[in-house]
Amino acid sequence: MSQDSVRVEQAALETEREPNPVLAVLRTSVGRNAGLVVALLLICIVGAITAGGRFTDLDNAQTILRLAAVTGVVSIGMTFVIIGGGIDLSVGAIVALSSVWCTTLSTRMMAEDTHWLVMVGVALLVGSACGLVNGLLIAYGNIVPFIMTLAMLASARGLAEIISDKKTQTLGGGGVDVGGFNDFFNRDLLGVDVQIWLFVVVSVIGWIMLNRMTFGRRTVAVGGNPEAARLAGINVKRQTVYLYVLIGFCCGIAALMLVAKTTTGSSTHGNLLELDAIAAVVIGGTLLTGGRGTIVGTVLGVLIFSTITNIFILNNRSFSEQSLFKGAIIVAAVLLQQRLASRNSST
Amino acid sequence: MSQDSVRVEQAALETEREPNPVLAVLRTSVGRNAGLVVALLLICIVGAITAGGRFTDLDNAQTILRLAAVTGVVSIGMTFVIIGGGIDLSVGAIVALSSVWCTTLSTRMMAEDTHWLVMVGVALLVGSACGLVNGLLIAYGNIVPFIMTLAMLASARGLAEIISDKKTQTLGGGGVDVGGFNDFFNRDLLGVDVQIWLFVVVSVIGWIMLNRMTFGRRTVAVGGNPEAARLAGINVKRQTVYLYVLIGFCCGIAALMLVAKTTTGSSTHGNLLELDAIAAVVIGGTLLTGGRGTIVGTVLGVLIFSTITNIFILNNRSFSEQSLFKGAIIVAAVLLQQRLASRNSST
Amino acid sequence: ACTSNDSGGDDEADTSGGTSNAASGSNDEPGDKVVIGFSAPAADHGWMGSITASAQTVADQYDDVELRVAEGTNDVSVQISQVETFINEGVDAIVLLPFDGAAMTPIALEAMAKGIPVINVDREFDDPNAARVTVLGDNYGMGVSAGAWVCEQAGDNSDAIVAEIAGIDSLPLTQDRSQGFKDALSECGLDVDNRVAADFTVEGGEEAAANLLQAAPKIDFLWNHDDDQGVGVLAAIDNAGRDEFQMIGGAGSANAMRAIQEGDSVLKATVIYPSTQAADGIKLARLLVQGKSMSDLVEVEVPRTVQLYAPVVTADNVDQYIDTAFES
Amino acid sequence: MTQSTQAPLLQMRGIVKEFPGVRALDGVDLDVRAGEVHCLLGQNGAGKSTLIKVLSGFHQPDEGTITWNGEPTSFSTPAKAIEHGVATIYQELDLVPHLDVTENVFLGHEVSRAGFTQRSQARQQVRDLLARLGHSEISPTRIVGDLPPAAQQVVSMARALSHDTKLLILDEPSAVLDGEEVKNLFRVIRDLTEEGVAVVYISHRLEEIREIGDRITVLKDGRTVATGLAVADTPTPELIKLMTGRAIEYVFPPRPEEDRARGDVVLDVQDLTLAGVFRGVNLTVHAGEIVGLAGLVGAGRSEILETLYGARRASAGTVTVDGKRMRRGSVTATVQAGVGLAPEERKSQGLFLDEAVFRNITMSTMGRFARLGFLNRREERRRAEELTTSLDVRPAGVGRAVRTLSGGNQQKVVLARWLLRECRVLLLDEPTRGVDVGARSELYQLVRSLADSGVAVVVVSSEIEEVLGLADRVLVVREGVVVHESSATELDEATVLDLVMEGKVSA
Ligand SMILES: Nc1ncnc2c1ncn2[C@@H]1O[C@H](COP(=O)(O)OP(=O)(O)OP(=O)(O)O)[C@@H](O)[C@H]1O
Ligand SMILES: Nc1ncnc2c1ncn2[C@@H]1O[C@H](COP(=O)(O)OP(=O)(O)OP(=O)(O)O)[C@@H](O)[C@H]1O
Ligand SMILES: [Mg+2]
Ligand SMILES: [Mg+2]
Repeated sequence: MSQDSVRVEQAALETEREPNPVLAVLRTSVGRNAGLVVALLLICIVGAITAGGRFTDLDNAQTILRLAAVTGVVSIGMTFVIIGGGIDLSVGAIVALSSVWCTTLSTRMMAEDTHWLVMVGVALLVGSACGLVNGLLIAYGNIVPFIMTLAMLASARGLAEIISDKKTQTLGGGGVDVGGFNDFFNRDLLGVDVQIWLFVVVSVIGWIMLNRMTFGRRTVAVGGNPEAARLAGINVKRQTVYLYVLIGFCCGIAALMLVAKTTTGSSTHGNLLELDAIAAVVIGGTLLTGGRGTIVGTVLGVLIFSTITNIFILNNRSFSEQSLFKGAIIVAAVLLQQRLASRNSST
Repeated sequence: MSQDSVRVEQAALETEREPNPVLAVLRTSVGRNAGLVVALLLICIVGAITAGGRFTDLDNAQTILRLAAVTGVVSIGMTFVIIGGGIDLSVGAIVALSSVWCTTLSTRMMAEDTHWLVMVGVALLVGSACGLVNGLLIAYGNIVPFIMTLAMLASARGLAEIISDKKTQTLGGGGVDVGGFNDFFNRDLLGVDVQIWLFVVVSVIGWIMLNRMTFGRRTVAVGGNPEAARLAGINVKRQTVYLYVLIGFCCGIAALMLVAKTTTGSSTHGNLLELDAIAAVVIGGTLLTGGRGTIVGTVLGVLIFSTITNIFILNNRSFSEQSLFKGAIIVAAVLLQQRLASRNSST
Repeated sequence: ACTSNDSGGDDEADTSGGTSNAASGSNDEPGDKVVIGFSAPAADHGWMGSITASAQTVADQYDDVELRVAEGTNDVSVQISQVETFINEGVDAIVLLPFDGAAMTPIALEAMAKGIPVINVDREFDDPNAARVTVLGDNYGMGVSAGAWVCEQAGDNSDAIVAEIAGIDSLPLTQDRSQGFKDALSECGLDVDNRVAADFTVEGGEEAAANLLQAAPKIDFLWNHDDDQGVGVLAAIDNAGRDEFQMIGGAGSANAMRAIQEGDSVLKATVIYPSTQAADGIKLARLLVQGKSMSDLVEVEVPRTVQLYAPVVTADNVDQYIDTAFES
Repeated sequence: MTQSTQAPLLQMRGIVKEFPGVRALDGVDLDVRAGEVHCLLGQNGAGKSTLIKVLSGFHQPDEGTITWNGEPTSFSTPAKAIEHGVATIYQELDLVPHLDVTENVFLGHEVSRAGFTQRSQARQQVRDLLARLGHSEISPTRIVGDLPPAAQQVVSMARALSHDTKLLILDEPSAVLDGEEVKNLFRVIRDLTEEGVAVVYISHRLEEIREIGDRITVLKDGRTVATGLAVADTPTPELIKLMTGRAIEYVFPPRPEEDRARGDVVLDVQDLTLAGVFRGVNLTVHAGEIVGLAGLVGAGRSEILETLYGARRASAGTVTVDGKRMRRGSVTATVQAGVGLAPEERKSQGLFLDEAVFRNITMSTMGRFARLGFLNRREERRRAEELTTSLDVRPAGVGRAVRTLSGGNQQKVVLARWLLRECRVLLLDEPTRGVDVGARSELYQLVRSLADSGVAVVVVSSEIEEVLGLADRVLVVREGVVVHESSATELDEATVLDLVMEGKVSA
């Protein structure tokens, strides 16, 4: 509680002043997430010391970002869902189903020379449709999100396995112009991988939607106090449905990224992605009870996790040591974030 | 929200009358969980129809209960934690660590003929200690339970792997009298396996603690309105610590049960146990936001999941179909519970 | 790991396995109806999927075999429960690929005690009496084969940089493979310079490889434990534009063999880890219950242990293996 | 009163409490003697609640000393304060919704043996306490979340009495109570003071102070402006002046000419029924008219408003706004048609506590500040600032989180939301609950001027005086049925009381 109220007060203070918009935005975001930024920096310093040039290398930065991208895109969607008072455990399964559906069912039956955009469309559609089912049953069927998405997790994975016959689907079995697809998703733009750009674009759009659009405002309202939102005339159920469709859509994007990255669709894609995404969102400061959270925090959360993984691998540490320390680092990062946030608010 | 208020009203109606205590308790529990009872019955009917005598067999009932026992013991602890406004993702890892610790570190260094109760003590101690760390950092370090226990999950598993060197530890390497241990935990009592008795005993104690002791009432208060609890003079932080120690202790019991069942300690024990336990608790009607929940619901939730698993085994369905249907069954059970609960309250 | 275990108390197990009966005519001729229970870990990757699929296929070939397949699981409690259910049902034999061999030992012992022969596949129990027959792949041998191949390729370059991408690190089989690899490498003075673990999935392979390539700017040889995750590993290698090294795979998927056949990727070889082990287990279970023996052997009983060989497949001999390889 | 010469039971000196950006208490002094009712007065945001939270161990003061029974003390936790005999009933209800009445009363000091709760014993004690409070109809086994606010207030009272109390603090206890209930409360307070218990009483209803209070301390902007005033010697206008710094004509705005008020029918409710709560409610409100609903707490007035607003699904009847029939149970449609509701429980039903004031205000009008879904935040802030200024919300600053505002100021924020929307119909449920004297008369003016501009207003209030003074027409609701309807000028307080209690005018 005390932590919570600290945040509230701090937020209150920060929204007070508002000079130059861009600067203000930056200052607010960094201020609010000072602890995370410092934690990330510390982790990077450790990386630079232990792994030297291999860590500070630009290529390595790209490796980290590429690693972060898929989880990142899903985490942005998860941020909305959690702020809106929900949770989605089915993201990994939806990613798997989208990846399998777009690499098998639809594409294998297509005529030659179907444009690869069809594949993209299918993935996004399948993701959104799963989200729609989640959303409708949660909003209108009154099923607790945890249970509903757990059920979706089981069902979507099962369906993905049936469709793919549990085999890894390599791209390019059907008529679709796979070359175009691969070219697009694995291209470099200004020296940066398209996958990373996608993460950036999704984050920026997410930030704008959350902070500058009615959609985000409604999401916060619905998560913060659903009863008050309803009495204020907001259609809480519809907003809830939108939120799950949104995360489903993000899963579709993530599925495409994975398909391009691994050149396969598989029912094992996105295994335990839900945990990674939720962890990134929560470490980023979003309240699991809804009503409060930031996109910047989520992005930092995703980066912290993927940087830790990267450093451990660069240092050739065993997986067990990695998990032992990961726990400690997470705790340290959170404590740091708290201390810095409360200091910020008292000045 | 509406679902919630329905439950509240119903509960209000039921607590009004109170003739014979035992009968009243039974009636209240069954009434409140009518949907779950009906769902379980329906599932059993499906089992009886599709698998016939193989399902209705007494041995099969024991098989189901034995399967339920380990998850069940942990779920009882989880019920307390969730009612108290928390969550514990580290249960599986703590079970693994306890199992490994009690089968290696301590016992291998023991002198010959050490009593097997020492092993029991070690497992319970390790579990409780992990819980204590969770509780202290959550209560006094103000770390969100989700993140703290996620960190514990990583660390405890990592530590378990390091201690066991990723090898499965077979019982009986050291000086401990393993025979006594095995005899105790695998014995039959009145024709029923000790493991099942343990589940029953833990459930009954849990029910009494939650409903008849100040400990349980304070747990509800801490989860339902922490501010009010604090104002009423309850030491909210201390209560929070107790809750995590309690679930850690339950993990210790579960670890012993697993060790006895498999004659091994292993860092892979209890994999994804957290999901099973949370799912059972939530399907049992405990609010994930805290402040409300029942032990009977949790027990029913555990039984529903293990019965479904059992029926699928009996029916020889393909894996993928199973998970596809599992999702549907979960949703159906929840909807049923809702409808019955609201009907109950309107009569 | 224990390799040979001479008969201690297996006489009892034998009698429970059916009376011996010298095979007359083909073993494939229909015999008494046999109900076999089958349980394996979750089919969450191609090799394991193929294990179950091939078991099913073989069972379907026999009219006298009824196969009961339990949902694949990575939870020992659930798997124990599955075997319990088989015991309750009174199946004639149980073919068991345990998630964790040691952990499944007590329940297997119980089945044997109840007179149901258990055929242990791939991951070994830690009590020889827990299984009537054990069909083993050779995880340690797989590592040895891979290591020997690397040694051969490296010749006398004792500075060669060797990297390893393991499977799920917490599994004993991964430990065995790595140990074999290490032991074989040390024979020619090499060691593993970089090692990461993935999780047997394509996605995990991609992630692990991307990071590994970053960690090791120059590599000479790379052993990847599993061809399933290998698809992702190759994708990451492609992405990074690296081709200075030779890679050897594991398990032997059809994908990998095709790549070896084409020869235009870094993948030059793979070590087979047969995915037909469970299918062999089914066949043996049938023979056991029907009291037949392996007709190519003189011995009148089904042997206790069958260990499969882990050959290295290269461009030279790939034609020989590609037909039996599993599609991942 | 008998021991008034004795040393004070409680002495607070120079108490300072700062919140980020606000100095809520800036050197407050307070003396309370055993056996007296000490009233704490002050405008919304003056620091009353903060002061008593310091006293009850919820907040730690930044500076200042507390002397209890002649000894310097610090109440470091609520538990400590309770131990010393300080029992508090907070402004925000502080009960645990899913526990029953007994458990809430004994929360933190359960009747137990070896950790086991002694339920029957505890229930008997609660029954006695409730009987003492005149509410033996509340069952000790009811789940508290199901009780209406008034009954919850009684439970809070019972909890306070369950301790061995030397000082009882009541922060606006009468806000959720109607006239009868308040009398009952005063009876209990008198019993307590007889026994030597000291009471600190906070209320914005000055007539209550007159009735029950012995001495008064007035706070303004976190400072003590007067302390130890004897109630008997201080005229009301002087109190108002001390609190607000100005004189206020504490009257209702004049009603317009009868016929001029009657515009078209804007809101038309026919035979509205909610099974088990109220039935057959007919209500027509014209543009420019204020209709009041009077009744006892629990009569079902809130439910009528909520049902016609669509927040509850009516079991029968129709609601028409501006000639357009409303879909049952759809708040969104009703709001779109131009209806606004300021709900009874602002915290749980009206506000987003962690959000900025301006976001709370624009919540129902967001579309107006948006183009293609993008919000114009500058405009939002500007409009919100206009409103908060005109309503005198303190402290100013629309970027502040609503949680940090005092109770009365939070109420103003809810009203501002609907003012901004320029509704056709405004439904006000207890609009002046917790609002101070100054703001209250401003609010009356505001409601009247809204009506004058053509808005149809429905007001529910438990203060009969308020209903009669503000409304043009009054409906009296009793046990879910409208028992009387007439022009406000034809009624007086006694008549309404009779109607409310008996359902008919007693001879
Ligand atoms: N937790 C908090 N954080 C920041 N400011 C606060 C907090 N609590 C109270 N304040 C501020 O302290 C001042 C005093 O508030 P308080 O609640 O004591 O007023 P009050 O006299 O009780 O008013 P009302 O009559 O409206 O209840 C107000 O300006 C309020 O905004
Ligand atoms: N003291 C009480 N104990 C139990 N139930 C009560 C009590 N008071 C009211 N109720 C129930 O609550 C319902 C209506 O309560 P509510 O408080 O909403 O009415 P109201 O007329 O709006 O009163 P308010 O003055 O609080 O706005 C009624 O159905 C009544 O049965
Ligand atoms: Mg106040
Ligand atoms: Mg009301």
